[in-house]
Amino acid sequence: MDAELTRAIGDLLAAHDPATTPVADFLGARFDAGLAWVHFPEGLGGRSAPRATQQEVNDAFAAAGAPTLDSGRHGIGLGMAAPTLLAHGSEEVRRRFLRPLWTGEEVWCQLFSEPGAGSDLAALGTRAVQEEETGDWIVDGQKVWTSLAHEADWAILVTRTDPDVPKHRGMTYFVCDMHAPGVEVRPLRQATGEAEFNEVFLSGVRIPDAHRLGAVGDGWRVAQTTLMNERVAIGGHAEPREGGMIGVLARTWRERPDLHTPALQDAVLRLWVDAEAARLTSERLRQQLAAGQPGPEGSAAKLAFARLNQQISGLELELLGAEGLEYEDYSFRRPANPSMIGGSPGYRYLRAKGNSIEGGTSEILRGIIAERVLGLPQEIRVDKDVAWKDLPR
Amino acid sequence: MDAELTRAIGDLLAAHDPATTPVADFLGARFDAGLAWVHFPEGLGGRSAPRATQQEVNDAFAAAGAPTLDSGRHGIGLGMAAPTLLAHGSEEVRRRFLRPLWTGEEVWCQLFSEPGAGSDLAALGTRAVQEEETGDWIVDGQKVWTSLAHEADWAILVTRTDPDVPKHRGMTYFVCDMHAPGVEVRPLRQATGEAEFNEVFLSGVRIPDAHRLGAVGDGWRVAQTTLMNERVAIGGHAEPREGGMIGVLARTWRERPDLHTPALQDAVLRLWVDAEAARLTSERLRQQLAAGQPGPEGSAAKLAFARLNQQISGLELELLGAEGLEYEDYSFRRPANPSMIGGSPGYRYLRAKGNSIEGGTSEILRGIIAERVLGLPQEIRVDKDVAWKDLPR
Amino acid sequence: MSGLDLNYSEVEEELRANVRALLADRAPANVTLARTEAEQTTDLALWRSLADELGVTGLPVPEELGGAGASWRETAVVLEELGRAVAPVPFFGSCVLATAALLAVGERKVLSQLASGEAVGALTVPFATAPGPGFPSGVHADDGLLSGTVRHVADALVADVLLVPALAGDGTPELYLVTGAQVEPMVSLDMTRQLAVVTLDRVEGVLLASGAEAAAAVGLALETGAALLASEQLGVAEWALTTTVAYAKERHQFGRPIGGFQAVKHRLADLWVLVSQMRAVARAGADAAASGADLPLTAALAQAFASGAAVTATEEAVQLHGGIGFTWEHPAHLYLKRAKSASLALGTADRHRARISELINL
Amino acid sequence: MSGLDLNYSEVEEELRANVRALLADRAPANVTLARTEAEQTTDLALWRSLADELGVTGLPVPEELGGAGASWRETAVVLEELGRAVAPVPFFGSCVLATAALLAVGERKVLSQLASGEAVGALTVPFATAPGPGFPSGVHADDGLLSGTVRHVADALVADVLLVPALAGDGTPELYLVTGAQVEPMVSLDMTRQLAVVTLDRVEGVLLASGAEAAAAVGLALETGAALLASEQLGVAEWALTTTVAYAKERHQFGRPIGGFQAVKHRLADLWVLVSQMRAVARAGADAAASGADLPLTAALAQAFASGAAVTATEEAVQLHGGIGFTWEHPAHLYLKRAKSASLALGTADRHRARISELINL
Repeated sequence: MDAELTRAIGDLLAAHDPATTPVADFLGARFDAGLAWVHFPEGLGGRSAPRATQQEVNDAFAAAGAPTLDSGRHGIGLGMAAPTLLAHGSEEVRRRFLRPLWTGEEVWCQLFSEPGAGSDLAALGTRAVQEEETGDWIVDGQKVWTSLAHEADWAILVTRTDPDVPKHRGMTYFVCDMHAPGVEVRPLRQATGEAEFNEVFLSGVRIPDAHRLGAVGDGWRVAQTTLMNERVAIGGHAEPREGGMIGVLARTWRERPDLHTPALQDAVLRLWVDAEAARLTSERLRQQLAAGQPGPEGSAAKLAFARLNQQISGLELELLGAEGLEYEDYSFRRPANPSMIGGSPGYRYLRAKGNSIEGGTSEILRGIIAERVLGLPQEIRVDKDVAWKDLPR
Repeated sequence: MDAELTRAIGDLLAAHDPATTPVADFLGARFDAGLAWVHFPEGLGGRSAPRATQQEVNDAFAAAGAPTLDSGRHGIGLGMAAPTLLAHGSEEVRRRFLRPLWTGEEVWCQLFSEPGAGSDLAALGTRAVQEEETGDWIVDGQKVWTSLAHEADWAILVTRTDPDVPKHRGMTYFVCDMHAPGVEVRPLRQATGEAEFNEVFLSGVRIPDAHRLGAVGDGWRVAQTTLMNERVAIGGHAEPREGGMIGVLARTWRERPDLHTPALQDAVLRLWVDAEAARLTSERLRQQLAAGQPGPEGSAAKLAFARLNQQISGLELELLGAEGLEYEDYSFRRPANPSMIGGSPGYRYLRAKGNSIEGGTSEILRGIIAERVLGLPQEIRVDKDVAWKDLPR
Repeated sequence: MSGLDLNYSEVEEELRANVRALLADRAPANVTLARTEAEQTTDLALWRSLADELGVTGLPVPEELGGAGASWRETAVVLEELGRAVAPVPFFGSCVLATAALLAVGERKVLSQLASGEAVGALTVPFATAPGPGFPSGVHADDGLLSGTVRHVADALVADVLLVPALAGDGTPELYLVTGAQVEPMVSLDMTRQLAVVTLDRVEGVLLASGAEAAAAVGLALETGAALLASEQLGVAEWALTTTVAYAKERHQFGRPIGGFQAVKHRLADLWVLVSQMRAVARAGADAAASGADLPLTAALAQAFASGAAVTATEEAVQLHGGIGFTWEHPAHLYLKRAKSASLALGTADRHRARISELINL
Repeated sequence: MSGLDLNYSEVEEELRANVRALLADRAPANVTLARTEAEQTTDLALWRSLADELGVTGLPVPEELGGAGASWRETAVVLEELGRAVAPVPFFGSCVLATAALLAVGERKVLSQLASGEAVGALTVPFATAPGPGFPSGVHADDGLLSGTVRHVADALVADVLLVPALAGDGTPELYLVTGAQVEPMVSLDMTRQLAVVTLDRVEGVLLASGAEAAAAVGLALETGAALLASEQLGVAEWALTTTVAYAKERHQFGRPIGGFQAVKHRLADLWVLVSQMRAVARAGADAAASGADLPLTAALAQAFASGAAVTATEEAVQLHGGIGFTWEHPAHLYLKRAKSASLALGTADRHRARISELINL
């Protein structure tokens, strides 16, 4: 880290004691000092520094006890909306949205998936039609699997603006005000009993043209920026040995000798080995990516993590035997802070089933690896030259 | 079994003591009595009896100690050539070939696969061109994976007769004299070191038009009869508990307590359970099919058998540890009577790798099950309306 | 396991058709899902229909005791259909476990009540109990008064009579009939078969059998249960396969049915093979229960195989349905929960493999 | 396993490029296949090139002893490339097992001969020996005279010196240097690493270490071997992946490259993930061997993971090549045999998992 950065951090910490400054104020000051995302431009939370230095800056603030945002509540904003706003937003949009996103004053969610457009996101049908007089867009449709929709102020939203061209070409990307009239959020209950996600119904929602990201019809390209960052965000963090789900299983094994059988022991050890291999792989990727751009390799980490979580949580129930027949609570609720590891063994087992579906199914990820990493031929596309409106559904 | 059949068997046994009659004579008498394939027409080894009675007839002869042919040497003739000759051969062809096939006086092999046409058999390129003057066909090309080619008298052969139409439509099926000029058989050595199969080079081989099965251009349909019978032949026989590969592993486990570990024991037990499930499944299919026609269900038995053989033989080496590092003999040889179970553990391991390739790869079998049993959509065909000669290779 | 009849008779297929038609009518998925959040999680109306309209509650019970004089094979066919519908009725507890125990001790009165369906019985053992050596030790008998707590009891919530294995003061195994126990529901992973805690505090019981006879009765009930549970698991897996294949034909992504994508096709083909194998194993279990031949080994095989297979089938169903399969509204989770719970019921596959090891010296 | 460096340095990548270029030139598949049926199954000319032209035989040996003064990390990179070519050279036996043992006891003379490649060494233990407690007991020492038979010894066929663990009359572990043993080839599953039977009949040996020092040296050699074998296994698996992907792009069936069929694509994607994981595990093993930190656990992890992974990779290669992959002429079988044999070498995955269990109380 160069001297200038070190000095800037020192100045900031001197002026704003992390222990006493309110979080939003501290983060605001960090943004204004260009120390939020150092590779962002000046005035937008950065200072056009090399991306590689970000980790060191974060480490320096962490060492000083500086506050950060809760990644559960702000992960979509920080991990997905911010890079997309930076890459495709107008100067006005970036200035309006990046700072309150960074300080946590505004919460973001993601309006992408639809009932008819899951893996095939580009099939989405939420219509946006531009009003001639005002230039505003009027949006109608339904989105699903929206975390935080009930708490969010803003959403990143992909819509269909031209149904008469092939699907990838007729989409447009917007920032959507979640408090706008016509936005209705309903909890989406899942197999665990709780509702971690939402369905969002959009009825005549008005979005100013200024809140468009990228050109009309260019929404697919813009969405790629978001998705690429999503996959990395999911698989990219460092984990200590026996972190995550395997740690839970190892603890249960050590604390419950009454449950031991030789066959189960070997099963536990197999998963320990696999989990450690996956952890080292993520760690190796993290070391490689420290300076680089996210690539399709992140897909492999997510793929491995989903499979492991499912195998480990499945074995935990088998190990527990009788106790595995119980559950904690199926009553409907919205968890304040959902955790895949917390909860009971039964919850872990059920929740892990979502890991290979949410944020890109394992099937889609295998396809990405096969095509983008290994260079194997793409799937034969029957929908390439067909107008969106004529696609079979 | 009706009285007439019982009497016919009794008469035959009375006239030809199985203990003293030469095998070919006994079988010839059985053929002439219409007791070879009872559902075949009279004069062709049968008596147009229900197919379902065949098993009882076989059992009756077996109980009397009557001879049968070695299924290794005559399996292709009995299992594949005979039903195809019956279904598609001219009266002349059936009369000429079925009796010596049944008595074992003539050995058959199958000239189907080619280096460029494995799973995609219909892509085959061995050319047959009809001579105008004689009506004879002149055949040039190369076949592979031909068991028994070096011992066979006759072959069932599929050729390309019209390269200008899509591949399924330009094929013709023949009976080929393996002693004809231009037939050259070379052993094809495999990973085990030995050569169980052959390559067969056909150079200007002359086949009379009378030895054609089915119409010109109808070879694909004729070949289906052969292939359907092949899959059943492979998976359809009853097996006692701990028969086959699992019996070898179970014996090793019981005889070698010095090799036991708890984890390996569970692995052995898992495979025992899977093998027993597969055995019961074949047995159930056998009970169902006793009276019926072979269907795609036979594919499942072959699929399961290949996977099990590979898993079991792999585990056997792991169990043996140090001894698994040895092999018996890699020197080139042609086994007189190849067995996947015989030989050393290393041989079993290597040979089992062929089980998921030979006679229809496991990938092809999964496709058959998906499409023909489950009714899932067929693969998108890019070769359907393309002349054979224009296909990418 | 030789000489097993692994197919279905015409009578069995007819029985299946009747049960299936009734369940399609009275227990569609939305009704079953709603039932899981009702006050009463057992569908007693459906139960009455099974008993009164179809008369399937006493299939293995002799006709002179009010049963149908059929066998465990037919019972297994009913279980397949109940599994396919994850029907919330106490059939397994009453018509399999309790009935098997009563048949074993030669009891007649309660047996005929269970056979007619006018009473529901439950075998008061933890549902995870594996067959084999060992006798449940949760309840102690003191001068005919029973005390103890048994958790995870299947179908006890609506039971009129409990069959309670208990240990006498000197450790002798005994089997009692009890009617006045305290039964409390447990939050159960399996939403369509809610388990219960049975608490006995010096409750009077009627002694049915003692010593080796009691031990044998409980052992036979558990073994019969393990052998027949595979049929229920088969039904669960068949639902998973059938429903997923249908969904794969209808759900379009990328302009094509997802069932046309080869990776999906191959997985469904593998699943079909697995379910075919489950069917053979389940039929072997039912046939062995009916004949008694080689039952310990066949029951262990049935559970060692079917437990994991049903879990695999329902996990694949959830995965291949994508997001919708993970929602509360879609019934896939009911089957997943049933399959996973059933894999723990009557002993995990691990224990059954260990039992096979003892039985055949492997 | 914290603070591990899991990547390759520029020096390591350069080393890899040099070794790969040499092997591509001198050890193409057809040459290696033919060598397996030659009188001498070891390619001594290739060995000389590795030693003299590239100087890779003494990477972990200090420069003052004639080595390159690098570390086991660089040795691991060489092993990756040797695995990728299934090169029939005694590198693993001489430059890993024997070198590690000599480094451990502080021997200098033979070490420098092995480092320069002028002599080949072999550790005279059965190749299946797992690291951990226990000392090889095949040879007994009587007044400095060694007797015994050791089967399945790797790279002994061309060894100039043998490092022989032996037990003294009182059971004390000892380590000897021996030059005059009888060495007979064995028909080995792995055709490119032929094993041997070493027979000693009152042969004189030079005592290198005794007691705890001897035990520690042999233990460290086996642990280092286990940690580094993962790199060789990685090379084998990478060959399998790379070759199969290339074949899948080029081989047409049904008018399309088979690599365009989704089931094949997904399997190759899974294989790529597996090989990526092997790479991380192999690098961890190499780094731990170099630093000595947490070596027992990392070595056990390396073998517990890489053994099965390399077998899977080569099995998939054979399968996805179809018939051609099962022929003698195609090199796939050489890799399959290497992978399966390596999975038994230095202990099966099963034993390594048991070792992990001891080390971390799991």
